[in-house]
Amino acid sequence: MTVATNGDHYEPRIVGFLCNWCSYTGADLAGTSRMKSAPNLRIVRVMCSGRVDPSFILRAFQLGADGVLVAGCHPGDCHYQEGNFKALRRMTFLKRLLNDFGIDERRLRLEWISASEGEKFAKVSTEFAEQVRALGRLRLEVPEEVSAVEEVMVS
Amino acid sequence: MAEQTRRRIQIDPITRLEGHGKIDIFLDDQGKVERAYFQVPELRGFEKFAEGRPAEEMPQITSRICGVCPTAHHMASTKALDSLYRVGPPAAARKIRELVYSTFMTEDHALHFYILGGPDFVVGPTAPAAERNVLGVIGKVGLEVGLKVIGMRRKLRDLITLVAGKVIHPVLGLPGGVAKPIKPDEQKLFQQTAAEAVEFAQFTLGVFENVVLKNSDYVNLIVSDYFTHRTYYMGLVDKNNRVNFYDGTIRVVSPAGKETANFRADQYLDYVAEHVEPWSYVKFCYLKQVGWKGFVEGDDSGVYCVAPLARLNVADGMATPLAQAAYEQFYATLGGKPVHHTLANHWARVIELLYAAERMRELADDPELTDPNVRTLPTEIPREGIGVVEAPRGTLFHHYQTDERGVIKKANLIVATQNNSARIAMSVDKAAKGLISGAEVSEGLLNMVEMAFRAYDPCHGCATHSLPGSMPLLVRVRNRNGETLTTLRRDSDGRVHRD
Amino acid sequence: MISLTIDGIATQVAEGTTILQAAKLLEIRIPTLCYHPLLKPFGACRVCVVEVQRGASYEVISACNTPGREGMVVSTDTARVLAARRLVLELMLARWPNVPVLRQLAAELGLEQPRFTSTLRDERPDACVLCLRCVRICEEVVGACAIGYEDRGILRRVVTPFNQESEACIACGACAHVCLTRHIRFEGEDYKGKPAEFLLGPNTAIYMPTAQAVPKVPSIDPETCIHFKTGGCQSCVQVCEPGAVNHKMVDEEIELDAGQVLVATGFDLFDATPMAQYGYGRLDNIYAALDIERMLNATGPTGGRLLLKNGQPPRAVGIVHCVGSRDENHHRYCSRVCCMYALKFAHLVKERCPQAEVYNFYIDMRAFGKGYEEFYSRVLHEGANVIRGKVAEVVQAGWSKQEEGTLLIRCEDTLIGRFREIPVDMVILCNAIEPRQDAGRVGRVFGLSRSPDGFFLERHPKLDPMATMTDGLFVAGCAQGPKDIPDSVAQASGAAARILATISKGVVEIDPIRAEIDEALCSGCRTCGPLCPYNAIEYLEDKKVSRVNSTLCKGCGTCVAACPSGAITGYGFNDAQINAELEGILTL
Amino acid sequence: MTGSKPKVAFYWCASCGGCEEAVVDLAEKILDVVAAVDIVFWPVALDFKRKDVEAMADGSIVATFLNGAIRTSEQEEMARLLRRKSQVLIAFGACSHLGGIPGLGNLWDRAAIFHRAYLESPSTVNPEGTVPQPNCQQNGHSLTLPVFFDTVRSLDQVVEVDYYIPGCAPPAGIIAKAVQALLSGNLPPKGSVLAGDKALCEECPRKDTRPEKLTLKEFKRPHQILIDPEKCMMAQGLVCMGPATRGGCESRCINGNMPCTGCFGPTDNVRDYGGKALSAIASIIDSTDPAEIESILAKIPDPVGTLYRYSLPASLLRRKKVEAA
Repeated sequence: MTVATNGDHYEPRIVGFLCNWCSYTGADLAGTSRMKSAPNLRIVRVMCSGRVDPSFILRAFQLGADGVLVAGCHPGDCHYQEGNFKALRRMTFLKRLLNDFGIDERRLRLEWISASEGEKFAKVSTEFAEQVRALGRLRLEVPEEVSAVEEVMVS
Repeated sequence: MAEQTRRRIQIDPITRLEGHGKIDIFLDDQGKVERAYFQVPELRGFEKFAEGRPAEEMPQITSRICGVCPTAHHMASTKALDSLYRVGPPAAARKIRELVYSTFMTEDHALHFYILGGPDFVVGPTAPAAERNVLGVIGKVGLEVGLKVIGMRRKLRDLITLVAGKVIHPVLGLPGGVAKPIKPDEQKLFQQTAAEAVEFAQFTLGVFENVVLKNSDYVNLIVSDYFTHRTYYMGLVDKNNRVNFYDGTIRVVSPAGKETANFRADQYLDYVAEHVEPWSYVKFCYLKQVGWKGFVEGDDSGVYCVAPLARLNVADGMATPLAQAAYEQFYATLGGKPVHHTLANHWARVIELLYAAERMRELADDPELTDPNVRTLPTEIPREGIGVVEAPRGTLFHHYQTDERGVIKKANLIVATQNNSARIAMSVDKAAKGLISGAEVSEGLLNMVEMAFRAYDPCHGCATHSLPGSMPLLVRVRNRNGETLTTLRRDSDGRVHRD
Repeated sequence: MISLTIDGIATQVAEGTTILQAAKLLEIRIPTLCYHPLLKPFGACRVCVVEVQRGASYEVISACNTPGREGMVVSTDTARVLAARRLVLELMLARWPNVPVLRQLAAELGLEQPRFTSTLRDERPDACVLCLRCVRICEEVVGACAIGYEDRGILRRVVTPFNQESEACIACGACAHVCLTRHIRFEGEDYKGKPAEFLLGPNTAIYMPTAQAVPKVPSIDPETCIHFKTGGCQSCVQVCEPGAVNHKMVDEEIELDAGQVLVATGFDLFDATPMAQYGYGRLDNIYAALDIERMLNATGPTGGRLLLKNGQPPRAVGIVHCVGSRDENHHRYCSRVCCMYALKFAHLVKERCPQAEVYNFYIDMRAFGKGYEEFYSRVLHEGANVIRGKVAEVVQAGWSKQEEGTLLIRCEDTLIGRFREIPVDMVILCNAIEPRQDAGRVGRVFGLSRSPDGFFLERHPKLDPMATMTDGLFVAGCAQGPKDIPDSVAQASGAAARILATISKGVVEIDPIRAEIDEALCSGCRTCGPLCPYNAIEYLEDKKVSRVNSTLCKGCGTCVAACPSGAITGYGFNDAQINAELEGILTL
Repeated sequence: MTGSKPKVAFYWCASCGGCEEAVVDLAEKILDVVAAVDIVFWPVALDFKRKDVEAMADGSIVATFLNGAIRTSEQEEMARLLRRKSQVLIAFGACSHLGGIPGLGNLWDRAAIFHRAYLESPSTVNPEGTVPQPNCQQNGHSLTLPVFFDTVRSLDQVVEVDYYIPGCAPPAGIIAKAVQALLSGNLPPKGSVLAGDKALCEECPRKDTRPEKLTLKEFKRPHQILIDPEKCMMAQGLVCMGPATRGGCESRCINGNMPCTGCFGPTDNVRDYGGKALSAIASIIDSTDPAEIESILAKIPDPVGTLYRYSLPASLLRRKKVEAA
């Protein structure tokens, strides 16, 4: 995918962590049902949204993701009983941390998508892509300052 | 062009400054010093990144300003929290704080006398640099004394560790108290060590008298004009106007020695102001009411001085008997108050060492010290808090504003040495002007120039790092274009080469 | 045992056996009136008298309440006995000339007219003959003691206490049941034999749940059973030879440890009421599929006859397919079974009321499966009309007298491309199959996910149609999706086989996706402990580290994500793998 | 000091001097160290000794202990020079290991920090709005200052680092061990942190007082409660970074009856200290209601400062997003 460097138009890069039992199956359903959804989502399958270590999300942003979607089973439907609640707690905290890092918390989205909600999956991923597009490209490069060094290398 | 003939000397770096100090000396055509600049090339910006931190973390965060006197920042910050939450520590907690603080002052002053500043005198200003360090001191006063010094320091620091968790960056202070009480057996340790400390301080004073005061050269050096400035002095005093490190009001005396101000910490903004120069990262403090007149001395210039000499100058005496005696001898010898000789700081410091040890002993013997009640839980909504202590290197202000959750919105810090920065710059300038002429730069000159600031035990953001003497120094005499005319280099082993 | 002789036949009977019982055993009939096998002998009517030889002399005594004695010699039909019986009946007839039982018995004894008349003559055929079986059963069996008698001798009368409506009466009908003359009647009697749906609850205490109940055993309705009201009766116990009746049984919750579960919770039938246009529940003679199934059932309310509300057979019947199925507003899926049972209805209607017209309104005729298509053509040959088109609405016709009660089905016949109105007098709606309304709750209990249509989701629609996402949990039948009986049976058998396979193997294979704690790195902070939904993480007090029990661990990875010192590895999804994945997808 | 002994250098960048003190705190042992090695530089004068250093053959220094983060151009240059000249470069202390507390400066940039320090601070009187300049003319004299970077970096973000000595400041025990290893020459694999690899709980004196299944409905701040001197900090509702922090510090803060703030940084298996700590802390929240979870977490007022007190520059994101100018 090409990423336009100018801020106004670009294709957002979005990472989706989907739980194996609900959301991933939901995504599968969306696919088998030939539903249209934004192509921006790059999916990482995990057994449970509870497996999503906030570090993965930080890593994704660091690697140039413009948005991260974490999707798990609906509350009460978790294949592992309550992994999705752990995800909820972590994401809630992580959003505050992202704010501290100057990253708009809307770039991280937590959704409950069940195996039957292919439509919801399509809807969410498209919506989210639009939202991230609207938020613009996330630039986290640490400014390269070495050049400055030479200039002050007066003995 | 005429410029070409003008020259420039760069002493870079000088030690015992945050980042490292840097001196640029500009000479005119006659080789006379036009102006010497004293630069501090680093800033870390604690004032900024304190913002957003929970106030109760500040004693630990701000102590990272300085690993040599973390306890000073820790205490100033803790006191700022008391005022922030408008809560006072229980009696025991207050005593524990001051006890720890006195222990720290004892340790830190001893450190400077034997390891940092002292060597200049104990070993001698003109002695080869290789000997002018703690090892040299040991050589001079004997190994067992050296071990005694190191041992004393260790004991004192172990005591701080015992109460404050860590000696480098303690975790003792909380708004309205301290993290944990002192146990009876711990008090015993304090009592023993305090007694030793007093004995040690007296011994140190003795060393100073024998080595320095008995040597007229040294005394002349101390009182020489190179090292003298008539400025204002500032320091913390108790209600009897006695020197106090932990608490009290801030007193200011004029070059003539008369009180011009005596204010509470929370009034500091009315009295203290900072001036910015484009060529140094350090700000220059001055007395607001007198105003900034540049790097000049005298009653009309707001430039003032802090740290041991200043503290003695502003006080009417010491709160403990032995120190008081020494205090009187000090002024008797140096011809009455105030003393303007920068190098007298060394002597003043030893007197303070004695006071600190005595105060430590008083507190260690206090029966109330082991009271388990060491916390008053804050109940007020926090808004603004200001705390002050006397750091070894001078008056230290911490000033926080928070939101109602107690999260820092604004922080302002006036660090000990910063108060002195203007006068240090002047000292360097004066020493340079007085000592340097032409391209000929002698090794003695270099040390003289060093001594001009070392006496302050300067510590911008308090970074004093080195075993002295092993300090290599380079002086280049160059023209404006930076072409080197002469280079004088002194290696860490003290030998001087001319390329 | 004692031995005695009756009418010359020597026999042996148990101690205490009455002559009457002994005679019954020898199949010698002795007439009775006040006697009832469930009641204590009363000896009131004296109809059962017999002659007993006493040495040289003879004695006439009642057989119902005289126990047999050793060596006793009994005759039941001597002239003296018959004379005695005739006299008894003569006296009774004098008072109650028209009571059938008396007249019949009299006839047997060759008695036409009594010689006497009674001052208390009662001509009613259902007059009370004072056998007092009612009073005795109410006391002895029912234990309610709701009725008794007053006065004595010929003035004796059966009454409720103080002639008031009795509080003690439980309306069990026992008194009416034993009444010789139907002098006492039970109001509920008229309902006897009426189908269940016309009564509130079963009409007898012991009943069959349904006509085709499996297993076919009756059960006791505590609401109706006398025993549960009075603690008495238990007549059923006395008469049930295998002793199968047990009043002590109570409902109990049984907990079973099951390693595997087959969820076959079935379906709900779509309720057509909201589809106002079809008038179900609003207009007469409009039935849902199951209503008709019941009506056509031989044990049903009409004994299997197809009848209109007015009791007449229908002249025209409309059968509407896809009610709630293949319908944007209700269920988008096809319920799969309707077409075939609709055709079956057409067939049955033709069979039960040959003269009736049958119309099937269908969208597409889905006669999938073995022999179905053949059945379809057979029904066509039987003369059923099939109209391709969805029914728009069903309305009351009735604007003229003779059309009263008839219905109009409005629809578009898509084959001839015309709008049609078809008059019928009965409409059968083929309601959709839909998930049970509590499927969500059941799903949550078992951790089953559901497909968009709300039925339980199989692991794979083609390759694994009976297993679910959860090991050891299977689905079958309409719980998994609409299907007919053969399919359900096939799926269920398959699931059962899968379950048995695991059982017989005796070992369970677990996914390699698991968490493992490296004891060399675990600091024993116990962050992971409370996170594990399976309690698979134990803290080893001796080593002061935590450990994952790999058989309990299901590999969700929650602990892996939480372990603050990275001491837990999630096999299959470890940090390195996921990070590599991230780098992969983000370096495009 | 004869050249025969192994040459050792100490240098410091953006640091407080605590690391130096820590070395001096070897106390009596310091003399042995001084005797065993030839301290060619003690943290001061490397800049102007560059010529000498350059004159030295690359790698002629056996080991350099470098503390402090990289905040200015000069520090970066020093780090590079030293790397070149040293066989072994050791990041000494939290600042060079992880960025340290000065690394919190990465929540802002030079402009913001200067603005606060030189223009905005209430005690500053600066009508002309002067701020320090890398190059400036002062009545005809041109003066230079090192460039102050927008971003603080840990040492290994500037040069390759061989070993790390963690801690703010490193405890004497760990330093002594490291020096021992260095002198004896039996060193662990390159890139190791010269301390244990188990989290602090392992050695925590309060370890046994932590409930086996601890979940929290409320977080407390140290000033809000009377801290029980025996009981697990987490069990008291305090945010203690111990579970996420490498041990080896002798539980100094815990012994001071205050929770761990994480100066030793993460264990080897953890890439992002704060992320992991966040995960662990959030996981034990005892609620499933989003609103309640929010309010429970609100009791932790400063996520980034709590989770990355010493390791912001070493974190995955390293600094606050730079707003496009």
